[in-house]
Formats: sequence, structure tokens, C-alpha cells
Amino acid sequence: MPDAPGLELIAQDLRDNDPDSVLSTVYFRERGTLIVNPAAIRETLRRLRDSGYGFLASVHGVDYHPEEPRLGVHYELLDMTEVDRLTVKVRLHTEAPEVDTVADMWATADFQEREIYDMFGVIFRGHPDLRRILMPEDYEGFPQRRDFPIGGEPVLFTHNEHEIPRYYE
Amino acid sequence: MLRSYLPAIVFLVLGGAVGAVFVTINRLLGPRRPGRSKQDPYECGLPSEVKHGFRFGISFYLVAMLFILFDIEVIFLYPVAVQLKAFGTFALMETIVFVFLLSVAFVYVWRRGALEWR
Amino acid sequence: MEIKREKVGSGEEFRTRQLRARDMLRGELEGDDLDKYVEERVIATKLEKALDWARGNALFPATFGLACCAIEMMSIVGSRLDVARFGFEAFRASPRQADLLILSGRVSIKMAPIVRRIYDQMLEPKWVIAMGACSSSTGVFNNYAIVPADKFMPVDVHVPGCPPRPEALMHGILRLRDKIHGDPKLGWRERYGAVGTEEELVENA
Amino acid sequence: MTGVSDYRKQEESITLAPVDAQMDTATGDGEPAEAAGTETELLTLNMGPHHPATHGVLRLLVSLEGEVIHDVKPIVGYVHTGIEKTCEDKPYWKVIPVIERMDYLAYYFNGMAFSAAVETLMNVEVPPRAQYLRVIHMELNRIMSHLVWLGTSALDLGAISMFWYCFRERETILDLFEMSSGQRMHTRYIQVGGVIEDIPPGFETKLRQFLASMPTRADQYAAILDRNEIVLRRLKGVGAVDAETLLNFGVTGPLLRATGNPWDLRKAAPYCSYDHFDFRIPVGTSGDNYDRYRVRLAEIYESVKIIEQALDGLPEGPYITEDRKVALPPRHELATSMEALIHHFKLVTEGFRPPPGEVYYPIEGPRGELGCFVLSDGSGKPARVHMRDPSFVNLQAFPAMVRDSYIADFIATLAMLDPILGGIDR
Repeated sequence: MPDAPGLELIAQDLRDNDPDSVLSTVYFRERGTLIVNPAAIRETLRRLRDSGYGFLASVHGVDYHPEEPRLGVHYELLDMTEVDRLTVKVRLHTEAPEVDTVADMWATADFQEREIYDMFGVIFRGHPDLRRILMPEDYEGFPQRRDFPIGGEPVLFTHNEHEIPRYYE
Repeated sequence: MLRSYLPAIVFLVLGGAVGAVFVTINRLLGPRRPGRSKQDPYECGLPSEVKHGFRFGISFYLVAMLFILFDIEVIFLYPVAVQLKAFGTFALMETIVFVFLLSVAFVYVWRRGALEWR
Repeated sequence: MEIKREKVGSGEEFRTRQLRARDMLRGELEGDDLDKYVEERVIATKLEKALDWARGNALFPATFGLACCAIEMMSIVGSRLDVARFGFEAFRASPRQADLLILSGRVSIKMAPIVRRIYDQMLEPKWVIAMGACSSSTGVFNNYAIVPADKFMPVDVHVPGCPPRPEALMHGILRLRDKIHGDPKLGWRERYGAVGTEEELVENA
Repeated sequence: MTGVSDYRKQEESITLAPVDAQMDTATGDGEPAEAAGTETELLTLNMGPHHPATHGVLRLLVSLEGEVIHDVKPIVGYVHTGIEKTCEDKPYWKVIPVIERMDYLAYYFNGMAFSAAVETLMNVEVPPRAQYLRVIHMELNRIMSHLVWLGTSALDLGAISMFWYCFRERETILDLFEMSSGQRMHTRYIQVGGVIEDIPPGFETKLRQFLASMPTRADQYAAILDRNEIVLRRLKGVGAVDAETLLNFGVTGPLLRATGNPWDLRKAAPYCSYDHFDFRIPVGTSGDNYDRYRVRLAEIYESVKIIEQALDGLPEGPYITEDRKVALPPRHELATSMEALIHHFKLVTEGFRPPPGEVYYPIEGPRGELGCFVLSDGSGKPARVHMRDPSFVNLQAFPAMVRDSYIADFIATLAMLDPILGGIDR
């Protein structure tokens, strides 16, 4: 895993190329995370790929509800030769959840970006086939956002059995 | 004349009877609840879009023709095989010529590549 | 409700039956002995009961593996729990040839119309077993994505468990067979003397 | 060709590979295509959710040219249960039963991935006995998963008797699971901090009997299938994809190892004391279906070897961490010590609270890299749980494997892909 100084070195030479690309770095439980400016995500990932992190293990979305730039997209990079993992994180606001796609750089991102769009509503500019993957095509709302109700049927207890209509009503 | 064909006729009648019985019993005893979507073609649970006016590839037709050609050949061999003793060597020579002719056709078809499934 | 134990048949009565069967085979049985012998063997029944008997003993389940319960449904065909002993072994793929739909797994909202269409396309008479907690109720996942089978399909037998043991599914199938034969054993209602406490639906009360 | 039905209008956005230029299909309903020429029209067919050969509710929109496959579009989501949303509403140790139902053939692996992620989050050290027990049960689960795959795929190829052999072995493994955890499937045996129960006394002897019989049984499967004429014709040289495109598709596991790339997290990044055992990683050569079959069958032998070494070297000591903040105290302590009662009460009512942070913990599942991402905001419930499921990622490589192949090879390749729809749709 890139240890703390290693992470700073990576962040440093990314910043040399593009000053405001890496916003901050986090080193937690021997794992490095780069928080990247959404505009520079493609360039950063391409540079990291050329510098050895050739395998994109996973792309997943996160909803940091109370904190302000709410929607987060994580890219788990893996360097198969030195067995080295690095996480690249992008934070997006819910008003304009737009970010460039990496489906052309890694084909694995195709389905995973569609799932993030399906579950969180993050629009990936340039994605070949961006539509819902898990939910029905005409489903409104993005289920995995924190403010989306968890749904399901309320459980019948004595205190609320009269308010809830029985299944045959 | 009828005597010698009796077993074949009984066989035909019985076959027809069994088939008819199964069909009528199902029609009579089975509960009938026709539904709109029960008539739809079954395509793994989704409404099917393949209209019946669909055109098939040529290779399906070709294989069907070749099958008929070479399968009927076997049917001609049955009567000869049953009475081979009675016919004697003449029938043997006859069938050999017959099979040889068809094998020439088979080699021609093979060389022309009609058997390539594409 | 105590369990009564009767002996199957004392020694000598068993002997007389053996002798009568031998006479029957040799054709020396006449008179009222013959009538009694025949009466015991022939059961007078209505056509409907005979049909139900035939249908109950040869249900063709439709392979409808949705999720984890499908793996347990597959293992009832295995050698340890051989469902072929009861005549249910022929798992048919297409709904046209199946008359029992085992809903094994969780039915999501995207899958519900498809399950309903396949149920409609099955030929009469047809029955449904909702296997596992997820298809009976929403089971472990009470959330936006799961629909219990009762919401869109008439279900005959609910098999609890997540996933239910193969023996539980076998018990469910045999309980369905009793229901088809017209004498549904009421299970716990009989054991605890609660017959008659079934909850009547409002519309047909 | 085919008028567009209202159902398909709803999915109007599905774009299939453009039909080659010189062929035009029927425009609108009813008018036959005039200049279709000798080119056959494309038949768009649904190998839909309810299909015996799709190993679960996977819908494949196939456009066929006669019997040759022009293009495949996998459409998933038919068993989507919103598990990741349900996890956000449960305390940490209640999440494990829900997580285990994701990839329903590798439930020990799901439990392990989640528990290991939470343990790294809370810096909890798992005692060595618990690690060895976890390895034993995970490798048994890997054998069971490969057996179910072998049984159902041989069924697809027509070798029906293989189904009965493989499910006979599976029953013995499930007996072992039932002995150690009380339940056949989704056993919730691996818990945060270790395992729930120590193995009962009779477990070791039964496990040794199984370990003695499994290699001979696997030899019998190999004897049946390896040099079988039909299997060779159906699998050899079919659906081969080179390692480069597989890596681009993010494929890991037996599919990648079949192409010769020995990437296996148990060797590359050993976790849960896998480095104490010596075992080899089976690797194929050409990456076609036959190699995938041989790699998975060889993995069964390797797993048996790992279990033997783990069972021999099973250390003494606690089977779960001594840290009372994470693990429930033993029952007999509740009668005597007050702290145990307080810890017990606190854990049962509210569960433990890991420090805020996020962890991505990858392990080697039977189908590839299974990574669990846990984000905790300091409360008793996880803020986000995401499982990077190998089947979901491997499915993307499927169209590349079957383009321009026959339908029969399509079915064989789908069987060798071993997709588990619970893991794909989460």
C-alpha cells in the first residue's frame, strides 16, 4: 500500500502537472486516498494508470448526507505488479452531479457507472449507454440516496394495526 | 387379401384411438379458463416481438432438403431388408447400386460445402 | 389428542388373508368370499376425486429459481432428498408443461410482472408454492425493491425459512398434495384443537 | 423485421450493435423489407429472466443471425433486493445476515469481507484460532460453490449425472456447516472479531473423512469429463478471450487465471493467515472454456490441501476476540461480573460504534475479487456498505466472449462464466 510519504509523493507530482487537481490526501488504516477535483478526474486517472495503477478494481458511489458536497464517487485502483492499492475520490454536489466517464479508459467502469447513475443520480458525461441497470427503466427517484425512504411495508403492531390498511382492503 | 393386412390396420386403429382419447379427455375434463395473456407466445416471461412473418436463413431450408433426401433413402431399404432371403442376390445387387448412387450425391453435396453450417 | 397405537394385524388374521389371496389367484374363490374380496379392492369414487388423485401425485414443478432458495430447491432433486419418490421430479422449464410454480427466491419489483405473466401462461389446473420468507412476506429485506408474492399472485402454500431446508419444501409439496386431494390437513390447528378459527376474508365472510 | 411493442418502447434506449450498412430492416409495421437481398434478418430474442440455462434471473437480449450471435446485451436487475440500502438501517452485527444473502453461493466470503472491513475500521485483532476456523470454512464454501457450478454447468452440457454427484458432495459439506453453525446456508458463522462458536468435538473427524473422500470424488469427475468427446468438442477453444481484454474488463478469479495470469489475492495480498499455508494457484493456458473448467476443478484439490493444513495447525486459544467492546462476553460470566453484564447489555441493545472512516477490504471469492467497502460516520449503523461483486464485473466480459459464436457455445460459455445473480443485482 503506498505509505504516507509515498502518497504525498504521488499527490505532489500530480499537482506539478495540474496545480488544483488533487484537493487533499487522506491516509487511514494504511490505505491512501486522493480527493480529486471533479474537473480533472480523467487526466488524473490516466496519469495514475500510466504510472502503474493499471487495474480499476471498483467504481462505487457514496452519499455523505450531512456533509455538503454530498455525492461521492470512488475509484479503487490496483497496481498488479507491486500489489499496491490507491483510492481516488471525487465529491459532487446534488445540484450538478456531473462527472466525466472513464468507461473508455477501463471497460469495467461501464456497468458500475450505470449502477451509480441508477442508485445516486450521478450523470457521467460521455458514457456510451447511461441508463438504469438495476431498477426498472421508468423508475423515478434514486433509491440509495440517504433522503430516499427505505420503503417496504410497515410492520403491524397493536399500536398501529388500525391505521395501516390490511392487505385485503 | 384383407387377412394379411389385419395387424397393420389394428395397429393404426389403436394408435389413432389412443391419440384421440388423450386429446378428448384433456378437452373434456381439464378446467378451461382462457386468459388474454395465456394466448401470447411464451418468450422467457417477456412479451415477444417476433412476428410470424419472420424470414429464416437459407441454411435451415438447405439442411431440411438434405435430410429428406437421405432419410427417405433409409425407408426404401426397409422392405428389402425384411424379405432379403426371398429376393435372393438380385435384390442385394439392386440395393448396392441404389446406395452407391446416393453416396455419389452425398459426396457432391459435401464437396459443394452445403453441409457447412453457417 | 393422544396418539392411538393399533397393531397392524394379528398373526392369524394375516394368515387368512394370505390364503384367500392364494385362492383368488388360483380362481377357486366363489360366492360371498369373492364378493367381499372384490369389495375391499374397489373404491367407489367420483370422477373429480379420481382426477384430483391423479393430479396430486404427478405435479410437474416449473423451474423458477430466483435466488438462494433456488439452490435449496435444486437440492430436493438431489439424491439425498429425492422428490422423485412422490412424482415431482420432472422439473419443466416452460410454463406450458408445468402445473406447479415454486417461487423460490425474492421477487423484485422488476421481476413481478414477469412472474405474473408466467403464472398466467401456465395451463390449468395450476398451483403456486411461495418458497422461503422472501416470496411469502418480504422476509429479511423489507424495503423498496421486494414484493411479496401474495400482492400479485394467488399462492397455495407458503414454505417458511430462509432458505427453507429441502425437507421443509418437501413437506410443503406434500401438504399441497393433501390440499389437492381435497383433505387439507390443518396441521397445528388440529394438533391444538383450533379447528374453525380460520380467519375469514372480509369480502367472503 | 419486428414492430416495436409498447414494452420495448419503454426500453427504447437499448441500442444493439448497428446492423451492417447494406441491409435495411422492415420500416414500420407490416411492410416487408424490399431490398433485404440474401442477407438474413436479425432476430432479436430475449433469453430472458425465466430461462433454464441462465443460472438465475439474467436477461440476455440476443440479436441472432440464423444461429450465429450478432450481439448480446445483458440486462440485469431482476433480483435486485436493495441490500446495500437495507444495510444502512441496521446495526453493524445485524448487517451480516443481510450481507450474506448477496452472493448466495459464497456466504462465508461475504461475511468475511464485511467483518474484516469492520475489524480494520476498529483495529480489532482477530485471534489466530478464529483466523484458522475462518480459512477452513471459507475453503469449504469455495469447494461447495465450485461443486454447484460444476453440477449445473455439466447439466447445461447434457451430463445430467454430474448434477447428482456434485450435489451429493455438497450435502456432506452442508452437514459440516450445519455441525459448526447450525444452519445449512447463510450461516452467519463469521462475525466481527472472529467466529460465533468453536467447532463441536465431532467436527474434526467428519471433516477428515470428507477431506479423505473429496480428492477421490474429484478424480471421478475428472475421469468423467476431462477427456469426454462431447465436453472437449463443446468447451475446447470456445469463448476464449486474451488476458489483456479481461483485465480491461476488470475480470478476476478463475476466468482470469484460465488465461495464464496467476492473480489470486490469497497469494498476492495474503489476509486472514493465508500465508501460513502452502498451496498452488491453478493456471490455464489459452483461456478458453476448457481451461476455465480445469482451473476450477483444480482449485477444489488446492482447497482440500489448505483445509488439511489449517486443520492440522489449528492453534488453541479464543475463537473470538477478547475485546469486550466488540464481542459478547461468554454467558457464564454474566452471572458473576458486572462489567460483563454492562458490555453484554450495551452490545445487544445498540452494538458497537466504530470510529468514522472508510475501508475497502478485498478478499478472493470463488468467482474473483470480492471487496467490501464500509463507510462509518461514527454512529451504530454503517453509513454505506458496498460489495464489489466479481460476478457483476465478470458479466461485462461476456459479450466479448460470445460474439460470432453459435447458440450452443453461448450456453456453454454462460455456464463457464458462473454468474451468481444475487451478487450481480445485490
